Amino acid sequence: MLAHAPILQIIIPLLAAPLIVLLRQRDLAWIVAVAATALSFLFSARLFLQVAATGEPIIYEIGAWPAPIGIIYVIDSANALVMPLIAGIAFIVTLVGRGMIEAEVDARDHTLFFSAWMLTIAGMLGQVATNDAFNIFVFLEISSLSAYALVAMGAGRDARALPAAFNYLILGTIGATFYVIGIGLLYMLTGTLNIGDLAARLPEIGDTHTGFAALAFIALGLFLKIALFPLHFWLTPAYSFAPSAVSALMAATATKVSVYVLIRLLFGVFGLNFSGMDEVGTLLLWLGVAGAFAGTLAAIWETDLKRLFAQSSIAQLGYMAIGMGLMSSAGLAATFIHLVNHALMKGAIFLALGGLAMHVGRVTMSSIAGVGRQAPLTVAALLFGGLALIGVPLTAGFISKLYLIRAQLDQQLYVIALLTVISSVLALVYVWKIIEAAYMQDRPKDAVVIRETPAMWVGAWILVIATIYFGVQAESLVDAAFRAAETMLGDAQ
Amino acid sequence: MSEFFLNAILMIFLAFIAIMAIRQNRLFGVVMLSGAYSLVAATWFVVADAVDVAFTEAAVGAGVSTVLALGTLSLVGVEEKKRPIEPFALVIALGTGLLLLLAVLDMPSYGIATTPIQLHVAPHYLLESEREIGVPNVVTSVLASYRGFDTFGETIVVFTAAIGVFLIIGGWTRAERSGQETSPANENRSNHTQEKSDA
Amino acid sequence: MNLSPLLAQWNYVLVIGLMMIGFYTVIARGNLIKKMVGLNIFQTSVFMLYISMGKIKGGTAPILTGDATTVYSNPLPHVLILTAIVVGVATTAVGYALIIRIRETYGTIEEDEIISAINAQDGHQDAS
Amino acid sequence: MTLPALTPDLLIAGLLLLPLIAASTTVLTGKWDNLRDTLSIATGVITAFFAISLFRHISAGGEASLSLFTFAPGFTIDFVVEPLGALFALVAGCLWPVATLYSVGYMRGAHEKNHTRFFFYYAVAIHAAMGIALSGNLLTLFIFYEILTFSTYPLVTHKGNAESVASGRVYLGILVSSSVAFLLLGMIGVWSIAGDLTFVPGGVLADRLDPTYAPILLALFAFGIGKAALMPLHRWLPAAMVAPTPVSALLHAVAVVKAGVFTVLKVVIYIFGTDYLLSTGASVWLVWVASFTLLAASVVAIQKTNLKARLAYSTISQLAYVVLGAALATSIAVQGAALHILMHAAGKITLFFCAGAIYVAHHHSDLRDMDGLGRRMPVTFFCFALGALSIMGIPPLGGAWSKFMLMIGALDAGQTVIVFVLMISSLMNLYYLGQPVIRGFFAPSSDKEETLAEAPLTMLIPIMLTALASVLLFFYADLFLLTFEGVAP
Amino acid sequence: MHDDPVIRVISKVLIPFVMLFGLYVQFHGDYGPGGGFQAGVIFAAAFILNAIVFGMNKGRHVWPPRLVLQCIALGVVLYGGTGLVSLLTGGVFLEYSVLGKTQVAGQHLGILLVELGVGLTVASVMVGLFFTFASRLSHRRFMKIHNDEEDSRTERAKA
Repeated sequence: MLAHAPILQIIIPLLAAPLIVLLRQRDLAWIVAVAATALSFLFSARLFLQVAATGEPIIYEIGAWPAPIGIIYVIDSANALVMPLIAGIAFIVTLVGRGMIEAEVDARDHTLFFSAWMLTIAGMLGQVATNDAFNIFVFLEISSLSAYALVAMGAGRDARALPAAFNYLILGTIGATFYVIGIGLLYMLTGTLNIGDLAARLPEIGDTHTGFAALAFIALGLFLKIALFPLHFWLTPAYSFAPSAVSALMAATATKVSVYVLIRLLFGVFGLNFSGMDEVGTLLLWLGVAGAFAGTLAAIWETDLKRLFAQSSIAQLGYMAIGMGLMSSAGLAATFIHLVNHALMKGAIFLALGGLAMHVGRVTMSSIAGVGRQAPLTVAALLFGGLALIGVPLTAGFISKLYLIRAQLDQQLYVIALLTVISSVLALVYVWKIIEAAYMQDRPKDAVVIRETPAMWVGAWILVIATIYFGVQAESLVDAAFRAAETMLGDAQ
Repeated sequence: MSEFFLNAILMIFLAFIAIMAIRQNRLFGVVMLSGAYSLVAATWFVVADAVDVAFTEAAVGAGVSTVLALGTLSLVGVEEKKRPIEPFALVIALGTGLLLLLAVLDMPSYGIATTPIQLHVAPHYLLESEREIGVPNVVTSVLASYRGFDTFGETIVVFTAAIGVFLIIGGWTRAERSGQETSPANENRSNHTQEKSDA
Repeated sequence: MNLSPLLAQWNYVLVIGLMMIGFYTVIARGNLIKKMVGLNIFQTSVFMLYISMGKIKGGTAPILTGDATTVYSNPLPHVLILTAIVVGVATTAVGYALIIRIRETYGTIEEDEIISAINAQDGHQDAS
Repeated sequence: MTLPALTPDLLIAGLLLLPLIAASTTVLTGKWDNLRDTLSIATGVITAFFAISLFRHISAGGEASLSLFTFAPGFTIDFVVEPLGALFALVAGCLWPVATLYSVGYMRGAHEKNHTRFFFYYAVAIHAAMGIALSGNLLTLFIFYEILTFSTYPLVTHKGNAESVASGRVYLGILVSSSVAFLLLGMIGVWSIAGDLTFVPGGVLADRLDPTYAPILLALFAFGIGKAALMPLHRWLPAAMVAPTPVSALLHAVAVVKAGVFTVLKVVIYIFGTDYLLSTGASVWLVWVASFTLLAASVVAIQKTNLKARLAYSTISQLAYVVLGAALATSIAVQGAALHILMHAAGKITLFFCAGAIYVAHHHSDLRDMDGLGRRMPVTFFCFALGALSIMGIPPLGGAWSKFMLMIGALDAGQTVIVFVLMISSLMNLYYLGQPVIRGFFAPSSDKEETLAEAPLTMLIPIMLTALASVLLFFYADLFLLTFEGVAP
Repeated sequence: MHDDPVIRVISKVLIPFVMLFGLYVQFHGDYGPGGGFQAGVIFAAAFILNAIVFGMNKGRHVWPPRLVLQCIALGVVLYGGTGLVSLLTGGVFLEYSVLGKTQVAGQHLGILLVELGVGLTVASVMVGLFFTFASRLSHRRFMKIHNDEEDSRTERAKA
């Protein structure tokens, strides 16, 4: 069975979706979802260890057709790192998210809800695992389509989820179509869709206007998907009006997958020497900085916490963009590190928010006044997540900052480095607004009294502990990230 | 040569329909035009040797989408507010177009048999499919076997779309499923329904 | 920069024109149905781009006749586009479903009116 | 009298763990106040004993180091004790039990709430201070520096009212942002240039850093270390005065602020290297910034009539002395600076203790209400006088030595002007610290009460201890000076 | 138009042929254009025509919505199942060759099965979509309640 791990980690969650529909029973649906994500996580973790041990990529030829004739999966240091992250977080959110889903979604929709839930997870995993440029598009659409529906489910609570979902659909589809155009142009030049084959054949085709256009379209399409400033405006409403569990899943994983795909194509296919890559790099660098500030400043003025942290996600994606824009293995490694860390902390934060939402409904600065005493563990998880966002030592966020800034200074980009630290200092403002609201204010007499249940904090704390672990024992993560970066840049040469 | 003319005429016809479709304000007409667009595109696909694609485009683009659109129209009304041209959007669209024109400059020229895509992977399908799969229609063999995983994904996409639509407006699927659902939320919901139907 | 290729590749140029008409409709028009239609035109034109690149002049559909002399057009773009068409219609279906719900909730399918409705709701909520 | 069992690394581990143990016992025994307080005092005494024996070990020329674990590739959390660190650990370790004893009296006398929380964070802060003192590389230091910041926040906002929340904002805002922005940047800069963050005698950057960048990098540190309260980043210190007095006394006269200047010294000596700074003159600008802070703070202090606020500004100016010494970078100046950490600690904590005693006994915090109070609480005011004299630098009190050495160091560095700066500021000290004493003893009191009314004994004893210490330090200063020789050749 | 005899008769005659054509497209996909997807659409068209002409309730009788849901899932499972079977019988995922005696036989069988899966899913999805949109249209009573339900929820959201 382990020989088939590469495909099973995708197929199990993928087939869980129709299975759930066939079972037509809410509890079974949840059990199947948990089991499927758990298995997927185990397989991907196993693969990560295997790749880390041997350093050799694992190739799985679907239908026994070798590349480039057929579609193959290649599990190398890069996606072996991202895979267990996505699967693991998916598992945790599925496990603890049920309470939130029951609180926010009509009971009669649960089977279909969990079905769509599994589809979006499987779609994300598929994009990461595959080594075929067009197959990426197919799985990207699977995850996106189900995500549109899941976001729309927020309408049960706040009707604004519907327009949010529609805008998300339009922009997501435009992004995907741009990507398809880009892939088409690449295919036209090389006659292949296999990523490895593309990387091998592109240099000899040489730098042509067509090649440049392909690069531009792929980059633009994926900029939309990773919500890079100024293409970020779809993200905030989508995350803030979706059901809490969905926000948690997407905030933690969705954009990360797109970041991975972007890295895979920019560095794994075009490579640093491709003409136009420098321009793309500079663009990423400055748009990243702009995003870091735009997101943080917007977050400072927010009073709705889900929206606030959605804005901060835009800022954090800015940092990842900066890391990519550095066009160096150090920068790329920093991006990978932050990709993992940010997934963990944002997952923790949104799970904690979901826990609070179960009681206070809309989580705002006023509705969480003084909850620190009533729900100590949940708010503590929020606190740790926030500190990690600022980049306080002993949290994973610190490690991200450490390596990101190191990479910038190594390239004498002093201004960028200064801007990075300043924007991360600004994060202190909005995090502290929340801390003061939760701890320093007294709970109003008329406010709902919260009875803290494990469902509110267990998931969040699992991720918080992971955040702290990677903040104290970063060695394994850092090594893995550097290996991943090397692999990516290695593909290019 | 006839191919050439047919190709050109169809394209110009398509452009004509597309422009009509934007300018038209009665949504019914717009939907019909987009259906027509797909139909003509399907014809164009036949000219371009893509019979399977033509078949699908005709069935889906012209058929299913149009039906869906009409169904929607009957629910949401049929008039569009008149709007001036959006200069900003125009700039973006033109910019994108220029980028693509740039791409055309170095494209392998149209219709010749020595372009990379004709030389690299495709020949394997055309030459080996008979032996490896034994299916004359190479499109089918590539679709179902060589790139069977893409088609699996495609099926999943259809499945996803259905789930999505049912979740969003699938009142009847609820009714179907509420039978075996036993949750408090559902109980009071059905009571609620009861009162309504009485009223 | 020599522009003669644009003339030689006139059908690509036309396809691009079609794409941009669709693209413009998507981003410029505030009517949600119009947006979906624009999306449909945009995507269909992208399909045409793919099919064009697979075409060989004087070729036939890639259905093997056993005759060694026949030239077949490239089947791979056809397969990709089959998938893409399906993805397209799937998106369309979900989009229309959303439009219906939006209409039921906000009583309109014009973007600007929806936005103003939302802002009104926002104000109401910040007040409360 | 170190026990044979206590090997150096055990001493280090002890100094780091004991405060944590104290913190946990505090929480566990939170229900029984007396048990809790006795336990934390006891732990404090043991800590003090550890600190002393570690210092003796170091001053006897011994070495001590402890390596915990690898944090990230190339980063290890390790502790290497050198004379400065040993001194700082000594100061913090010895003053902690005294201050704890004092706080017991204060917290009860002033009817503060949440004693358990208070003593918990108090102990954690000491743990952080120890970590800073003993850290063997810049990263370890940075981590404990941040722990110190966050662990003191709940103490500053202890009262929980609007005012304390506001000051807490200033406190955290300045300290965290300065450290996360500049100090972090500077640290990573060093890492990027030298590829290493360990404290190396003679400076890890020494010959690796292009002199044109040196002043900028130094600035990142000087202003990144907000705890050194260099102007214009000094606002947090007065803000922190809303905390209960024991906090101001131990943390904002000793642990926190000294952690700041200590870090500056460490960076100057072990990251840049004094020779490098002297030869490149990269630190000259800092001399002037320090002098300015030193004078400006004194001027402000004179205008303050709230005793604690005045002491706070006096602290700012005294910290500037240390930074000044570091910036002068001559051997003697650096030693003077190090010595000043010790001397000022002893003096200033005495002053704060007295201020607290006055508040508990008579609920006065404004100078103008203290006329004639000295006659009612002579012990307190006498100790206040001793502490004040020590800080002014008047023999036979400890402060005399450090100021004297700083002046010599200034002359060595050819900065004659600085000598005058120091003299002027001393005169101002004389005024703003002398005034309370004079008014206390000789001014006619507002109310006719003349009976003795001292603060409870648990507060009086610590006061006398620290006052005595600042006297003794004058006579035993050489004991420390010998230890410093060779720190900054 | 339920009571227009002409339409009723014509469609009665037409529907079987449409279905037949659907089957032809389904199984002739190997030799000519067509395959599961197109077949599914055509097949669904027959049902939809039937439902339009003879009324939704008749349509629901012919193909009960609950069954529609099941069929959608079944099609996907059939496709994935074929892949898993080939995986379990010693091949890799979707390696049809191991399904038959010879490679070509296996490929034939595999393609047949997956095309069936596609056809089943697509057909039932199309019917399902039709029911969905139609139920919004025709079932006024249901719609009314449903809307009120929506509104009440939106109200709660606003409150």
